[in-house]
Amino acid sequence: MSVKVNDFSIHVATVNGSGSQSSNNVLMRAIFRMGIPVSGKNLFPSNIQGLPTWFTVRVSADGWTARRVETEILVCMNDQTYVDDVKALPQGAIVIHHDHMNIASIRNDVTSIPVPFSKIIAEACPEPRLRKLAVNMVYVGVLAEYLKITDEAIELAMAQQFKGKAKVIDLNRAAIQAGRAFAKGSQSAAPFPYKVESMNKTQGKILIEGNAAAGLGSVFSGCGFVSWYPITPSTSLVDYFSEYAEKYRVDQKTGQKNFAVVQAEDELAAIGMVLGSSWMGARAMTATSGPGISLMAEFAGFAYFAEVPAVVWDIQRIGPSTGLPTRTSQGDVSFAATLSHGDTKHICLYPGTVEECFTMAGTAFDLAEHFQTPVFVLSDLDLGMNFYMSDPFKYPDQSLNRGKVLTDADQEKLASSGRYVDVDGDGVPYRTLPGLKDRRGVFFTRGSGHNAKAVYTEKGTDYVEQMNRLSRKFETARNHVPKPLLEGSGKNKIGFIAYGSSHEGMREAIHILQNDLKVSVDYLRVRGFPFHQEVLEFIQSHERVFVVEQNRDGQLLSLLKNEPLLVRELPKIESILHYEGFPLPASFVIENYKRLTSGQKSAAA
Amino acid sequence: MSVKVNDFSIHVATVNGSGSQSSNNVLMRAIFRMGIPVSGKNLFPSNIQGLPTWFTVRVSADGWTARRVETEILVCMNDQTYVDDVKALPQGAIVIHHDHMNIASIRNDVTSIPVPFSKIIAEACPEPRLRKLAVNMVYVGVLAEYLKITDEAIELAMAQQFKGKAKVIDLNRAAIQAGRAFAKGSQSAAPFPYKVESMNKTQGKILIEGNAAAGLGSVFSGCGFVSWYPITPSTSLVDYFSEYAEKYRVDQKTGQKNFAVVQAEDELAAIGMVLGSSWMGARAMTATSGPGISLMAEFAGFAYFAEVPAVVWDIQRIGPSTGLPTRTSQGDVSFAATLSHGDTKHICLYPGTVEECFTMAGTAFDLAEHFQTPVFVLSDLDLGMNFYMSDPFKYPDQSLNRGKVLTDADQEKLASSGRYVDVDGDGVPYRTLPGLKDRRGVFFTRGSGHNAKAVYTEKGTDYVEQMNRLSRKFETARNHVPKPLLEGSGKNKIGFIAYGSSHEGMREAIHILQNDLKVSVDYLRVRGFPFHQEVLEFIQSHERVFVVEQNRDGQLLSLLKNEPLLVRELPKIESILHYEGFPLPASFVIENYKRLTSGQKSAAA
Amino acid sequence: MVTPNRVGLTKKDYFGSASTLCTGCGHDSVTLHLISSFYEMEVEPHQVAKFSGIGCSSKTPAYFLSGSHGFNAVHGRMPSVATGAAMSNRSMMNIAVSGDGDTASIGMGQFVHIIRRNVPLLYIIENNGVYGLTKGQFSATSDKGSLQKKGEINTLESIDLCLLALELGCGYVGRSFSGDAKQMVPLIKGGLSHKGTAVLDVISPCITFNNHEGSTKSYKFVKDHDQAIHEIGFVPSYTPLDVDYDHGTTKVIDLPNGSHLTLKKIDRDYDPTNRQAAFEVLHRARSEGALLTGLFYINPDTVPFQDVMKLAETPLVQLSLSELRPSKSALDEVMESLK
Amino acid sequence: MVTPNRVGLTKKDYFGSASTLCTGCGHDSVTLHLISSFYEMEVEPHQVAKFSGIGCSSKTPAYFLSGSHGFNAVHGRMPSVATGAAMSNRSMMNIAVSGDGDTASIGMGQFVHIIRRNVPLLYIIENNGVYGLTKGQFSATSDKGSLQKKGEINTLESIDLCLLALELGCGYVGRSFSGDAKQMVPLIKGGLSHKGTAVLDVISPCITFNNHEGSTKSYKFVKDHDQAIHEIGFVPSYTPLDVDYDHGTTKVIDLPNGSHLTLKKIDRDYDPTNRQAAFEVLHRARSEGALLTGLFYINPDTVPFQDVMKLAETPLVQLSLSELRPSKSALDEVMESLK
Ligand SMILES: Cc1ncc(C[n+]2csc(CCOP(=O)(O)OP(=O)(O)O)c2C)c(N)n1
Ligand SMILES: Cc1ncc(C[n+]2csc(CCOP(=O)(O)OP(=O)(O)O)c2C)c(N)n1
Ligand code: SF4
Ligand code: SF4
Ligand SMILES: [Mg+2]
Ligand SMILES: [Mg+2]
Repeated sequence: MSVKVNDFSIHVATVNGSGSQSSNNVLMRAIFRMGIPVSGKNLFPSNIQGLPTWFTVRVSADGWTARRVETEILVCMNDQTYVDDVKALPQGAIVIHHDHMNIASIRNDVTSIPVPFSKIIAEACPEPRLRKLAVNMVYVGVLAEYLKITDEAIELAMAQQFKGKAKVIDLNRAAIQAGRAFAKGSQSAAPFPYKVESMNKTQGKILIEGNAAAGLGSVFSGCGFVSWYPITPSTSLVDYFSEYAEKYRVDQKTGQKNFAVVQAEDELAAIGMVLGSSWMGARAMTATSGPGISLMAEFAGFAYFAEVPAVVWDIQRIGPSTGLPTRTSQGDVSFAATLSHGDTKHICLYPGTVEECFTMAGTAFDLAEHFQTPVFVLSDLDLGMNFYMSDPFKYPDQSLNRGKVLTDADQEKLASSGRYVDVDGDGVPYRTLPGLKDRRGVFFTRGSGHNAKAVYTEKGTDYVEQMNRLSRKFETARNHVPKPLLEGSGKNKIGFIAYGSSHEGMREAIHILQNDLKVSVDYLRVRGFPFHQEVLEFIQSHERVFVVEQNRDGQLLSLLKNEPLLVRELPKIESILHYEGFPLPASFVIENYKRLTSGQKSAAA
Repeated sequence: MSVKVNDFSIHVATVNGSGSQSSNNVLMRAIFRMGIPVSGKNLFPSNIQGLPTWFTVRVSADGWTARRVETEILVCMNDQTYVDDVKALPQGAIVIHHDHMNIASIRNDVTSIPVPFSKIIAEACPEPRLRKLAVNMVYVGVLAEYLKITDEAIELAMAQQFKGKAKVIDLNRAAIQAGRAFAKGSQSAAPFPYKVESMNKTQGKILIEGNAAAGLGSVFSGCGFVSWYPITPSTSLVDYFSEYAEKYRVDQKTGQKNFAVVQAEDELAAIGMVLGSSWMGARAMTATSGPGISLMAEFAGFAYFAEVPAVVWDIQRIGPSTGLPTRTSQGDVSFAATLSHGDTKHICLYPGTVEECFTMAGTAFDLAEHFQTPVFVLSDLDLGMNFYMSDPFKYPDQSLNRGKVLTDADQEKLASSGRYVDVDGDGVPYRTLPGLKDRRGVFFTRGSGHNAKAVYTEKGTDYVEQMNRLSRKFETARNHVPKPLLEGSGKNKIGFIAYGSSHEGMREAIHILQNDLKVSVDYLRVRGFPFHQEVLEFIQSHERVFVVEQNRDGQLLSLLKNEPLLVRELPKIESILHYEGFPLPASFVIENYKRLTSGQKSAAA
Repeated sequence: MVTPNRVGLTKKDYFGSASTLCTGCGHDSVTLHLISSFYEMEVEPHQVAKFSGIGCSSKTPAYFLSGSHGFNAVHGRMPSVATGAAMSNRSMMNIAVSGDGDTASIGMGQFVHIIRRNVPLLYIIENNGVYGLTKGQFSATSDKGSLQKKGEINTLESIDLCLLALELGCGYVGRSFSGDAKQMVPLIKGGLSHKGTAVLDVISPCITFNNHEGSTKSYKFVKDHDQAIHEIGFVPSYTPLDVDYDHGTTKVIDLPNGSHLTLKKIDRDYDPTNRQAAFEVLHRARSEGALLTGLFYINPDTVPFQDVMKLAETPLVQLSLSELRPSKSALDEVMESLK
Repeated sequence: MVTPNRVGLTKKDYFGSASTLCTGCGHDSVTLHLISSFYEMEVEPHQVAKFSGIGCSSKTPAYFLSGSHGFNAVHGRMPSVATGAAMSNRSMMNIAVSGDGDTASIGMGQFVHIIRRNVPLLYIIENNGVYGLTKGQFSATSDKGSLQKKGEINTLESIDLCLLALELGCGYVGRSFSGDAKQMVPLIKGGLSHKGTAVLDVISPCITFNNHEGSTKSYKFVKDHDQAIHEIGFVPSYTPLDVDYDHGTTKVIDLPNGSHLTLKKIDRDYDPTNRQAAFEVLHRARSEGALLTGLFYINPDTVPFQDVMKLAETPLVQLSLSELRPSKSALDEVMESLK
């Protein structure tokens, strides 16, 4: 058996709250530090301690970072799950496990490497109460030895993970070395079939979660006010915002902040505060997940109708209801797009990479302020809470688009316009901010009927006029949202459409189609709603289109179906839907592609 | 000019809170009592006193009860609006007005009949503080005289309106007689061009608002628990429920009630109480309007996922947001159908007549209990708050469908089944109620992940299994919702689809198309979602389909677009959308039909 | 009316659009008192932000200070909007008007939490014991035993919003009657001068749905039962305090903006800086069915939410891009740490 | 454990599924106390309905009485569900478990209103001062000055749920500590025997996120500061009351189901039927930073919501169609009136 280099996955099964997060991060970062592309997917329970959790490290010289279903190496630290975990392995996999687990009694087509973890840690860690945490470092050591991860890389990873805390590092180092020692002693004659070899493919790259990127992006795009109510998996976005803002947006002398983060009493209050802040003129945002989106429904309609900017990050998790709070999903796509009663439509963004989480933080504010409307940024648990490799983010040096705001200086416009007048023919009116002295520009913001001058009205004609302008405004937004991104020549007959965190799986699937199945396809990644012109054209110009989504009901497709330009195109569009809560693997796309096209082929044959 | 009999409209413009509601009801009921089909549309402001309000009485020997845009007789009691009101009249209309209003200065192609209302009422009503209210009865008297409404009919109407209160009736009678006397004295030689003549077309019929019918229907279908938060235009539904329940569901001896109506602190609490009650095993419902639907979003998803019955009446008004609270709309159709984050779908009913408000109250409970899911009944302000003529409602003598509920007696099923097991292959599981002794049937209801046995789980496969079963359940519901109703042979090329309160306008429009424009069309009234098989077939079997809705975005059509069977049919479907907040008039349908077909004709020519 | 105040504005400059409430509605009197207060306090309208929810009462902000921006939020959720606004522009003077339905039912959660955060604003509840705009249902402040227009008896205990505010640590708590200009105007001015959340529960009768015999929120009932705990006056910062106050009978309270409240004894000694005493007096009144009005409690040393949150003195909305966006080197530093 | 009680059930019959909370979490102790209470009260599990919201605390109902139906609602909105359930089947005994986040933040509105309605249920707040399930943010009951695990100081005033419940007219208000079985069990039994809403605020430390030095909700802090106001005992209806009670030191309170609470004096005289005294004692304790536990207030004569609403004795869910649907002649009468 030859040795596979820099191309395999490690699946670590542990118990939640046992400190395995640090070990896994050290493992992943050490490989990254050796210049090898790597990604980590954390599958954790909705619980603080005791329930099973898994972490998958994918090592890929070619830089594929999507989740893989197959695992080459399994580490079993969890008594509750190891039987099932072992059963799920492909043939020939390697199992590193507690020595009290009898792997052979489960399967004999996998390689069992029993490790006396308890014994090793008892020796390596003098303090009993620390052993429960440190034991996880032992498997890092075992793996490091087998896989040839260098001590230097481990040290760098530890320094970063433990922020240089020497005592903690010493403790963990001891555990790792003990693991290494064990592996060295027990290594068989045959070489371990997987190993890493230094490369330079991560040079200059960063490893970051989408929520960190989004929080950072918000700090750098002038966000002044954040209100939110904690909810998995959105909480870390606000935590990162606070962390970076506390560092870079506090007056060094006075200790005063030029931002505020308010933990609201619930999501209704969170979005309410955001509206109050945006109305005052600050850039304001909130972050939440499904249940919070439901609770924001009433205010979302208010903001749409009264035309108040707001940025809402929805880090999607599995619904309906509480659902599976720690599983990923794209299940709020259609709900967010028309959130609230009555006729409403909201601008939505679909970041697909951590870099886009960073840049779209700014785009969202620009669009919200330009169009004076809420903007929903639909990320998800996979993108938000897992680590992705990326080029460092570019400093955003363009100025902010604060939209059409009139001040006391704008005498002419104040005289001629009115709050809801379509002066420019693009459906986007001019607004003013509280504090304006010129009474001609002072108005009352309300969710009840108002005419172009912002005066209360119950006249049907005024209402229709305003609603039609809102439609026009939305139409204007179509070509202001980020364009879709095309991969492929654009001239193929088959087109795939996907969005958000499906990107990594899609990239890889397209590659496999092209290289292994020899099928040339185009792949368009949609990045915003309303759909950019080019999305419609892509569908029009392809013979067959697959829309890949992570929900049951084909939600993005249901939005596409409302596009008048597409009424004749629908018969050629099919859904590929993945909704079991784990990140989309390329293999799922391939399998479904085969399934959907096989009938066709045989029909053609 | 010939005299038009039993076919005209009277438009009364008054001030809100001035008591004109009683006068208008007496006017309408008196005509009804003469055996002539009549309908009344109340256009009132979102205010208690002082803002303009209008009431339109349509007299139609042929029984057309939809709103008409044209008015033959205008009564001007409101100084604020009479100029605009007069301007909006068709040529030749008659204006009965306060004598201080100068109609001639506005138009001279209408007939002005000045009436010294203040003087008349001062004489007829000795008590000054009652005059403000009673003055409105004067125009009833004037109209009665001109139109030949009999005193007998007026007396019957007053007896009903004022529930036999002699003093009030005397006062109002005096005002009416004074009006009559004035009209008699001032009648010109030429006969008044409109009049009523007794017929027998209202014999045995009732006049009722949809909300009264719905409240009554709920009382008669075993509803035990109602919780709601007041909101126009749904409040009267609960008021009527209470009124009838207080009368017929209270123990005469003990004064104890076998129902409870709880005014909640908001709509989140209202739906929460309903779920608690349904879960316990009672038939429970709430009534609300748009903003309440938004606030119920989170619990709606819970009920869908945890499978708890609930009946929610949405008496739609114009949104988004507070919108125009006293104007009618069908703007919540798509929002209610998929209310909540995540993949959700809800059964919806669309009553189109007052009789259906009565019967669907029961159907809603049957479906909610049978399918263990929330059912949204989408009525609207027009249907809910205006008076319609109807045959008396039939006593519902069939038993209730309480769905698949296991009790301690169901030993076998309790042993073999589980809360969320698809025992019967229809996606509908068996539930049990609190109080069950048999522990095999005791379960925990949660909005988080659960497997077929109702045990907490985070397993992707369990989740997918449950979500797919929910889809199957929804598919089963398709042919359990009320069938659509067809008018026409079904063999025409052109088909119209409409629903809810559009029915009256549609009926008339179809008649006009057939009789005046000589176009034969079919008209299908959709009554539920998911769409019954026959809805899909109707579309498939027509060459051109118009979907008539009272919203901006063509919401029902957007739901139709998700039907796999219709993907090839969409190009032939067009929307006719009326959303200015007034009830749909037939003329709007005709105009739009002409507009949409004129291009075609000329193209064909 | 036509005399300009020291910022050059006449009373008319403090008007709003014409009221569409019922003739005789208590809320319209509150509007008048607000107009007088702002005019007399010489506030420039553009420095004021107005907030409300939904209800007849919540329409009030449209009827005063048309020179101020106003935000008519959704039902019961105004406090959150006001919080976001106050945090974003701390230079504004904030006035919020709500109803008993808007506050004590659907708005209870947000009411509690705005007080807890001590967001600087004067929060007036135009309390009529009913839902006016939806035609007269009982609200949560309707007294037990009070009669509805159609004769129904309220069977639930009322919520006393002053006691609740006190319990939650509110630093300015008062009650008044819409018909009592003399008491209301100084209470409003004091509330507007306060640094944190000021709650003013104003009995403001609904003439259409709750002004009948048997109602405890009718004009007649309130007039018959209203007992002021002191005679309250407001002395603006630019007027020297009268040195002749009898300190035995008149208490003077210094407000943060240099103005003062004067509280003249009526029947009893009452110290509104004694929170415990406020509880006692109000609990006693409640159990006796007495209707007390006046300033129950004031804590002039309260710390507003912006200071609790260490917010910069400059309002957030006045910060420039260069202040809001950290430097390139900051981003570089972050990127470096992620490598 | 294996001794059956008089309804033939052993303690094990009152267990639920295995807890998935952190080892040492205070909530698991509350679970044990609940199991003991139901077992000792000899309640048949099928006669109990369990309710909760969302949070670690709200998972509790899964861990006791697996023979009872339970409803794990959405976050903060459990009181409404319990209200609807209680109205529909008045024969059930209702137990609700919530957290401080679930109750005092998102759930504040519903908490206030269930108390106001006096819906019969025992409402336990497992109060740890943080949001456990979302990893340790401060909750609204976190004391001002208390430290977060990462060192952040809480800058806002806490909400005292007992004082709030008292203010809202709650007829059974107590506080305890999850570690104090001796106090908690009688408090639970008393609450379950109460006719209206009973509120029990239980300090239940979060071992993972709020058990450090500087936290006022840690095991250590609570143990060091806990002052019981009396020694409480529960005497079931079938056990004759000990005639030897010293009436000078022990108060006996009769509960509606024939059982009794006995309150033995510790340091001070305390009469839990005196609402005013409860306010005073609790306000004083709050200002002194003292942590009192015990039964602060009880009103045994409280009227439950079902009676306020004149609900039939027979639970609604037990009514047959013929009782629920009025006769044909009733409909005819209505139709006649509409002609
Ligand atoms: C979410 C929502 N629910 C219900 C309503 C209907 N509604 C409008 S005002 C109001 C009550 C107002 O009562 P209150 O705040 O006391 O004001 P008042 O009219 O008595 O001054 C209600 C229930 C609404 N607008 N929004
Ligand atoms: C609408 C909604 N928002 C947010 C959340 C996330 N969430 C789950 S539990 C919780 C707080 C729980 O705190 P607490 O009630 O004190 O319970 P504890 O875990 O501390 O016992 C939050 C915010 C949610 N589930 N639903
Ligand atoms: S209904 Fe009542 S509260 Fe509303 S405006 Fe009229 S009097 Fe005022
Ligand atoms: S996180 Fe805290 S509250 Fe949650 S289970 Fe662990 S110890 Fe208990
Ligand atoms: Mg009110
Ligand atoms: Mg907690």
